[in-house]
Amino acid sequence: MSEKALVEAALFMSSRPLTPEDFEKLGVPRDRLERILEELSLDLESGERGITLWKGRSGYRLMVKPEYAAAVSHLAPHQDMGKGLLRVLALAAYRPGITQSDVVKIVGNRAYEYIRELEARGLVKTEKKGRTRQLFVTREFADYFGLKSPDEAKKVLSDKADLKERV
Amino acid sequence: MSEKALVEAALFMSSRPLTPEDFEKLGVPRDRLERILEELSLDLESGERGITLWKGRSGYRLMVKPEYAAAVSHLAPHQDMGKGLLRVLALAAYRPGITQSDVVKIVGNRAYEYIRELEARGLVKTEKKGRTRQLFVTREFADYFGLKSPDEAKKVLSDKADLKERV
Amino acid sequence: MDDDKILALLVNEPSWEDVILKIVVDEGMDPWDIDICRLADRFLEFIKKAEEFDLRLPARFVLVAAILLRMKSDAIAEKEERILIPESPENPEESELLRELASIPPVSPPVKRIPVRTISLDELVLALKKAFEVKERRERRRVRRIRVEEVVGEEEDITRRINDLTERIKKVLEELESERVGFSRLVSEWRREEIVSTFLPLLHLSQEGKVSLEQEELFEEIFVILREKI
Repeated sequence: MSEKALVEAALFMSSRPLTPEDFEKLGVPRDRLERILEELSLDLESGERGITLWKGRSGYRLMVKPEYAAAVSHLAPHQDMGKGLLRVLALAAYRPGITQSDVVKIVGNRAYEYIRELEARGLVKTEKKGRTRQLFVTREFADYFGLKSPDEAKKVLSDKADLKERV
Repeated sequence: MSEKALVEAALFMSSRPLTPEDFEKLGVPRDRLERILEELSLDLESGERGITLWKGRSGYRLMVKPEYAAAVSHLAPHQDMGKGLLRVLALAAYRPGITQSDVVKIVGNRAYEYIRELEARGLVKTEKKGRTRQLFVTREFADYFGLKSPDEAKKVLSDKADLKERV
Repeated sequence: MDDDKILALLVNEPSWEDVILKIVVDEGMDPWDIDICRLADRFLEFIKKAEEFDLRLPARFVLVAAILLRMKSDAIAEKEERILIPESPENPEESELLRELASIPPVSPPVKRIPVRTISLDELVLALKKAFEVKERRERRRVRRIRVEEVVGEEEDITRRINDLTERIKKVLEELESERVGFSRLVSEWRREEIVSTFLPLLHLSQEGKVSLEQEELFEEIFVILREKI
């Protein structure tokens, strides 16, 4: 049994991100885990590999490299995010600093839940602003979509969406 | 873009075995596919890898290596079939050719819905017999349960309960 | 005993999902221990005393109470889930066979990884467009609602709607060659208005005992079964 193989098997099997505690329960202590994940991540960097190791606030997960996602995503029946979640994420990316109350106006009351979930996943962070909160997409968001930085999201979305400024 | 990476991404993303036709649709022709899959399979043989390439009659898929499966199976607790579906499957596996009306007598009215869903998933096929229909498990059923052929279906049941005793 | 706590949750939590979550997970209450009748009385008192009347609150109460009731009945159903095959004296062999088959346990599925589709940038773009569309629709609806309120005065002919629905159920059942049909198949377009205007006459049919309704999982499909030839 190899610890590296075990880590890979666990990441492959799980559909949610795995935390260091998860790996500890599998018998891989933290000090060795870090090195293993680094190695794994390096292996995956090769141009011959189609998957990548994503690290977010909620943990580690394997995912298809963004450049291959569009070609193969029709093969998986389950989507990573529901419609509501996705809408809130899109708004935060398109309008960095959008207030929570504006999101609620657009998406409806469930927005609060969505924001909480996106924060837990590490894709969005909120900052206090007066009586409400502002939303921003994170570094992990950029990694997820294969962007260089969170700021790039706004540009890509406005180019692609061709929206009149409606917010 | 690398064809090998694309093949890996597709296998990683898919919830069902992939056929050469599937890869062709992704733009990987058969003559090159074989070599790629061979390479991939060799890569995975290393003791440092936790997954393996499985080849069944319905195609190729990635699986956790059997020696790691027990350790990580709790990470995929999500069952995509309810008890009703599993019960109907058990009946079709235990008694190939069981009639729809007998299934209804045992499982109740919902059986129709279950049978339709199992047919849609390709796990069960029905054939007309007089005024009712007979149920059989399919090759996809065998693949899903890691069996060589549908004839082995009873294997899925036999170690679970000693049925003879209960009759 | 915990009625006050539940009432407070009902009023203060942002969504009904949170209410249920807090009741069951955070407070660790067993749905069995909640007296829904008593809770309803307390809620009525509370509403009468409240200075402002928020229409969403009673709606949420009804929903939460229904879910609690469902949890209770699921608990009972689980205990009684045993298939009984009646003895049939004319055909002992058949009932013997059926009993044997009924004793087969469900197969246990192999451990299966569930791959999830990661979201692509294009999907994110679509979601953004959708968000704006929905916003605009909501604004239009607000205007329309005022108009609807004027119209609703001329009572809509519910009898006609019930008859239409009955016809539709019969037709779909024939097409399906089945004894039951999912509610979603009866709704021509999956929009809120359409759903409500199909569901209302369905409730009438159920009340009259002409159909029975089954829902296996909460929030999942509701199945309609015709109870008599109509």
